[in-house]
Amino acid sequence: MGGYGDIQMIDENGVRVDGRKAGDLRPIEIELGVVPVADGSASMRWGTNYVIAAVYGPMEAHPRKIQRQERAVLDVRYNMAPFSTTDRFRPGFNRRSREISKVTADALESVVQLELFPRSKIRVEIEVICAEAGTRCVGLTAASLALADAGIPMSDMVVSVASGKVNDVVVCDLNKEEDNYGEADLPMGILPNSGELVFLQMDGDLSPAEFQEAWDYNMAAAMNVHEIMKEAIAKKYGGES
Amino acid sequence: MGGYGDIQMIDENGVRVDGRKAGDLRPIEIELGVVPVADGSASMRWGTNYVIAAVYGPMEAHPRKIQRQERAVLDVRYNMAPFSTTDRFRPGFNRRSREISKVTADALESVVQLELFPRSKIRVEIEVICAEAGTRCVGLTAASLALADAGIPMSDMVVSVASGKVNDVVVCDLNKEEDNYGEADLPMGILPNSGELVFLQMDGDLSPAEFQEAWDYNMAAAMNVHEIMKEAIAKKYGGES
Amino acid sequence: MGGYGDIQMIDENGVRVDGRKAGDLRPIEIELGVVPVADGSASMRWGTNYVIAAVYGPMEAHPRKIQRQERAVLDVRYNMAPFSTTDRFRPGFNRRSREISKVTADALESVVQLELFPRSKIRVEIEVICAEAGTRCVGLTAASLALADAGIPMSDMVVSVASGKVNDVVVCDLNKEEDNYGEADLPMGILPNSGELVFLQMDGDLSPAEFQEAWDYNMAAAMNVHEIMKEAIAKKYGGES
Amino acid sequence: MGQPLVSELLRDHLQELANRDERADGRTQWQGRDLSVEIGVLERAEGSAKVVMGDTIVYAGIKFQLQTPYPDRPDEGGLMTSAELRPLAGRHHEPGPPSPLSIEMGRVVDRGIRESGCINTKDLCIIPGEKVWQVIIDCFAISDDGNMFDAFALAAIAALQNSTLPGERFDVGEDRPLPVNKTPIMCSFQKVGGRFVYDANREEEVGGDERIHITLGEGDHVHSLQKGLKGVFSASEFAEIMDAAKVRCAELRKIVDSL
Amino acid sequence: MGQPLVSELLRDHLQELANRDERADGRTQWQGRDLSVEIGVLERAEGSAKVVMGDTIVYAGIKFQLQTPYPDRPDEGGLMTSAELRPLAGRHHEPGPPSPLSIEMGRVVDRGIRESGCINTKDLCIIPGEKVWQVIIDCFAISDDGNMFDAFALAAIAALQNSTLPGERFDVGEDRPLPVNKTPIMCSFQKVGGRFVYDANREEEVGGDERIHITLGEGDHVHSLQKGLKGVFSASEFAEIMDAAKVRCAELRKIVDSL
Amino acid sequence: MGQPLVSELLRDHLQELANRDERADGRTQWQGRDLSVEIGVLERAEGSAKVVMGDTIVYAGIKFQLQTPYPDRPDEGGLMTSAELRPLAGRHHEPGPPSPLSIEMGRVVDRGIRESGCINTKDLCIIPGEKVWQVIIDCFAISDDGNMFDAFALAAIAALQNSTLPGERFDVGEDRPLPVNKTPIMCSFQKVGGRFVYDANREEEVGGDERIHITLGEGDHVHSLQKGLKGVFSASEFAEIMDAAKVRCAELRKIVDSL
Repeated sequence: MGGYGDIQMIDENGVRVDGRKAGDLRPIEIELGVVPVADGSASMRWGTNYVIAAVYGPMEAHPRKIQRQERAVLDVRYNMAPFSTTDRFRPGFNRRSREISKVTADALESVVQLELFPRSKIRVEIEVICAEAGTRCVGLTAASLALADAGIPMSDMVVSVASGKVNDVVVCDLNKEEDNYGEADLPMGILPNSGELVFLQMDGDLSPAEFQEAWDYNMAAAMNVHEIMKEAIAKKYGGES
Repeated sequence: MGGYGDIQMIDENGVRVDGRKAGDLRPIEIELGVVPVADGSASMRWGTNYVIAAVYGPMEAHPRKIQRQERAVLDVRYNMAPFSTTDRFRPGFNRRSREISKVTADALESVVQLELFPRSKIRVEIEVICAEAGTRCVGLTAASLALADAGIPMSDMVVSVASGKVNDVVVCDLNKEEDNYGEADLPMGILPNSGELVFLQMDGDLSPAEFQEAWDYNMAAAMNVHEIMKEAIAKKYGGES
Repeated sequence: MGGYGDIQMIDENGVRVDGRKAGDLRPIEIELGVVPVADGSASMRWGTNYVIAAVYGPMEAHPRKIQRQERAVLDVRYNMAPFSTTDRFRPGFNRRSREISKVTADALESVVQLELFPRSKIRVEIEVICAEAGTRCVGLTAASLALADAGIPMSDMVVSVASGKVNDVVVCDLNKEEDNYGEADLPMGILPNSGELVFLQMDGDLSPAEFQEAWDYNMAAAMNVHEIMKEAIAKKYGGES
Repeated sequence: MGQPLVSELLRDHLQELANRDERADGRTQWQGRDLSVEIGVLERAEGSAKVVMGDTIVYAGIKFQLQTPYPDRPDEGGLMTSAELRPLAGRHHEPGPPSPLSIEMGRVVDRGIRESGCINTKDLCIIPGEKVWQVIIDCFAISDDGNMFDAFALAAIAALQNSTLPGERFDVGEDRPLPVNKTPIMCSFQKVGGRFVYDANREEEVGGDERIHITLGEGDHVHSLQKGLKGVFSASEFAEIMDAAKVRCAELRKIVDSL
Repeated sequence: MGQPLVSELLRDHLQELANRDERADGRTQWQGRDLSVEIGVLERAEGSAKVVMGDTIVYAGIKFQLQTPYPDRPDEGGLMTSAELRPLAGRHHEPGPPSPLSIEMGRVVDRGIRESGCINTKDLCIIPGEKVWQVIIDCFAISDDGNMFDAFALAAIAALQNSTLPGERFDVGEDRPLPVNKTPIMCSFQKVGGRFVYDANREEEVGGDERIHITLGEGDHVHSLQKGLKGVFSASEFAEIMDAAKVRCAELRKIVDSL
Repeated sequence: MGQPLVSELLRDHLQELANRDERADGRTQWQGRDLSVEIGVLERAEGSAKVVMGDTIVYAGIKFQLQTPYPDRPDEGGLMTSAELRPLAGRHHEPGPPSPLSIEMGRVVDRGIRESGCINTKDLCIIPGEKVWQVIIDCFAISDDGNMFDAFALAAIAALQNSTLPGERFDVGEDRPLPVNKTPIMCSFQKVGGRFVYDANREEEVGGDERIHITLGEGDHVHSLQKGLKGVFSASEFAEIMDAAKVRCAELRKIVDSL
């Protein structure tokens, strides 16, 4: 969080730089099956973010030393394409990508029914093609869609969204300027059916009351995003939307 | 190809900077057995190039995961010694060397009778001690001599040479200035007995007619180099030269 | 050795910058068991040096390819903590640390009764927390204390100390200024019971007579350090000190 | 160790098809897959293209950076091409540092662009001896069903021809289109079942032998060649694919030039 | 492959203890281990602390370097945190490049410090646009018996609050204390036997599930959160550990502020 | 896992030979192999030497680069030594990053040169505080039949003594010979069959124990020592090899100085 409180990001009518009100989400579009050679895949446009996730497996886990007798291992990679950011993003080792890969894996392991596939491996690949803000949330959500597209059983979908604080106002689903210059960022990964969490981070400064408000925004937003996800799945696979 | 057409590299009599005519090769000297601890080895002086190639094997392929049931694996490395260039060549990972190693391996695999040595490994090591121009060609040719010196059966030798274009004239066996400032470079790896190819690259600009001329230079040069190779082998092992 | 003979490091009375006479050691303090989760550990304060060594094992050697049928393998690492030097010491690969790890391993392998633990591994970890001069000597000595604390049988302890030459005077146990600006450095690893050596390096310039004098200093110093080591062991484990 | 066996079965199958002058997906020897090329698809890139060839999908994105020119070429900018085959794009793509194959792809695509002279590096000069543009072409695979070389090369030239030098963002003058003088086109051929075919799909790559990449410019000038993988070929085989390349490159050049 | 079995036995044991509201080492659910914090322990560092929590022992050392500020923030210095879990600190720590866990630790500790605003980066300016201080916090493990996150974070803030900007050594003015405005404190919780506990030891970490790290400042303001490892938790579980964190952070802040 | 067995057989064989005061290739304890030293053998290097000792063959090449001196030593140039044991040089040399052994070799050779003071780093100054020469010694193995240390060290000093500072190429004055004031010589000894021998070949290295490297200058001054590998030795053993080193170093110095 930059904490640059002097940049005006909400006007006197409570309208944000991209025209949204405090509680509004950015526009979201979902497409399934965008990587034809994968076992499952999905893309999400979320504001200007464009993220593709693909799933391969369950497949044989090798080398054998990574195998687990009683369950599948989940191999998750999050990566930014070199043209995904205003300044070219240099390929190669990157601590931020490693950490996001790890928390994404931790979140997905909490819902994927790994015990159904002993000794196997499931690969989840997340590529950020165009980045705005909240790519880790979009990536995690897209990954759960790709897993669904691959037919991997999960106890629930994961919906991830980040609310935060800008100009001392708590707002839902931070955009790029808000993420750069805001005062707090609270990304959460929510199971829409149970309301439980599998992912949580936070940076910045939130009073106890502000914290609760951001938390509630995320919970409500997750339910809305979940509806869009269900529609996309129904559109491809039929069933009630 | 630098494409610096304004540098004069051929005079009005068709004489090149090193005194050669368009179709001439640089002087070549071959020595076998220059690495006494290897199973086979050869060095080539070719102009100012000096390249040493050594072969180890067939030996056990390990780790076992690289083994192939039905044939030997060929492990080829091309490398420039740090003192081989005017500016010191820094040791370590190098994309150019990796690529040359790969195309050299691809060429040699096309002739080495790998199926005679199942589950084993043959190592081919190429070190450029002094570089002028065309080191990949010299390295590939020296490697086939080292394989012969090691007694590894091959369907044919490989002879490699690069012709190209300078000052709009097609010339045989580019030297350093011609390689740096010329307009095209066509290295080929030729089987002298069948006239077939196992290696081909090209960079620059050649009209269809120029292309044919450079191709023909390479074919003729390969036959000449092959004679020198046969002499060197005969000198060490006897037989008609 | 910097060889800056013009810096005055011994005064007219033969007193060194830290108040010692030519043959004196710096103050030494030993503590055993400083890493509670390790199988054995020791710390040494030696002048301003502070070094911690820990031992893990004997444990299963894996991956299996490092196993030796007839003896244990000894895995030794020497490392400088980032805050151990005046300018921050950047973590990561370091040729100096690799080399010191190797010579330390070579010295310890000469005394540890590895043949008692076939197919197993013993890990020795040396961390320099605060560096003055002679950290490789302190690290080697601390490692032999940690091995003793772990109950690993050794044919003898190893005591290591470095004497050298400053302002054309041979002195015992070089301190930081003497190490930086002196004319020679002779670190040795000595078995106090037999007087034999397991570690030897030297840099600089010593005439045959000076060399003998530095050698003798080290031998005498090793006996003194050994007494302090025996006291520390006796203090923890009882027995005559 | 079952892999070589499966591969033998596949090779036999492809050989039988070739004997009947057929291909696994019904194409003829020199026929390419369904193709689409879109430009302007990446919001953060200064030029971009998406190429779909059957189930092969790639992006190319163009980015520009300022750099100091080399002292011996004070008025010339730079060009860099990178090809990424991340594990997203296929079951067989491993994580880790760039594979030898992706390094080769980047270099082969780079050569075709560079050697054609389609970018005049002097057009990239801002202040001689001080500031020049570096053009970076990032080829990025989404779905690899074979022949990534041609997909990358096509996306790269399409993206280049439709990119904008971002003078304003870097505070070095106005935005202006990147000048691209030529349209080099790569066509790749793979030996499958003993004969070369154009635009091999993944199955043909796995069961095939050597591949040959030809980049041609206007007037059928040759700009770049590369033979990859183990395999022997004759002069007459090469003449045959060169002829096929001349025809196909001309068709593709028309598509790119009309975008 | 016996590992999962052993771990199941341990998990069952911890579950039984949790069912009886007990912990393996006799503590209560929100009770920390014996704690000591010492400062000024590293001769070569400009600030340092040693934290002992049961058998967990760590150092933090503060070093300063001069650097050129970023052009868009000409009057602000920098802050960097690194966490090293070298093989010295435990049987399970492998040699090699930094593990994902140590990278995560460094980043979580860094965030708590950075986001609290306890360091005003403008206080690190020497000459605007030319020279600023970079603060480097090196967290270094001596003995890992669990909950390195809290040990590192506590050592880091204690070391920071007692460090000196070495103006004289770098020839940029007099030595002066580093200004530190706040005392952010991290408390970590791990789910063990189906419930969260505070300050898990190594055994509880091995046999436990997800962990949650909470960094609080004055007035219970939240500065940083991080959930680690696989696991699901409810809003009410989170509310419960947030309450425990508020109590414990206040106690620890008193200890640090009194050093 | 058969390796240790073979090695035991070899060790036994070497032990028997030692018991009879013999060596596998017929030499006496302090006898070196046939030696040849050639200089000026590398066209692209500013100084070079080729050393052949039996079947051990190495090159050393000297290259120079301009660099900015360290602020605290404004009138001193630099010296760097690298030793490469690439897989060309022997069946046992693996590809990959520099092995610990090659790092050790580079450092041991470097020390002998550096500590002897044969290069006065002030002779490398071009413009104080601005430009100095860096000398780079690249030792490169062609065939490793043992005792690469001595081969590298001998090639290095021979190449140094016959190298030219390339002032013209770097536009900093005329070419001139590199001043080399001394001739440090390394002799290496390996314990084989319980006793030390000089110039061990590869077989003796594989079946031997510790090695000791001694670099001597004029007047038998000691410049560098290094014990490598596992092994214990006594003061009297050391005195014995030091005497042998004095004799052999003097012989080798004569050869180098006469080139």
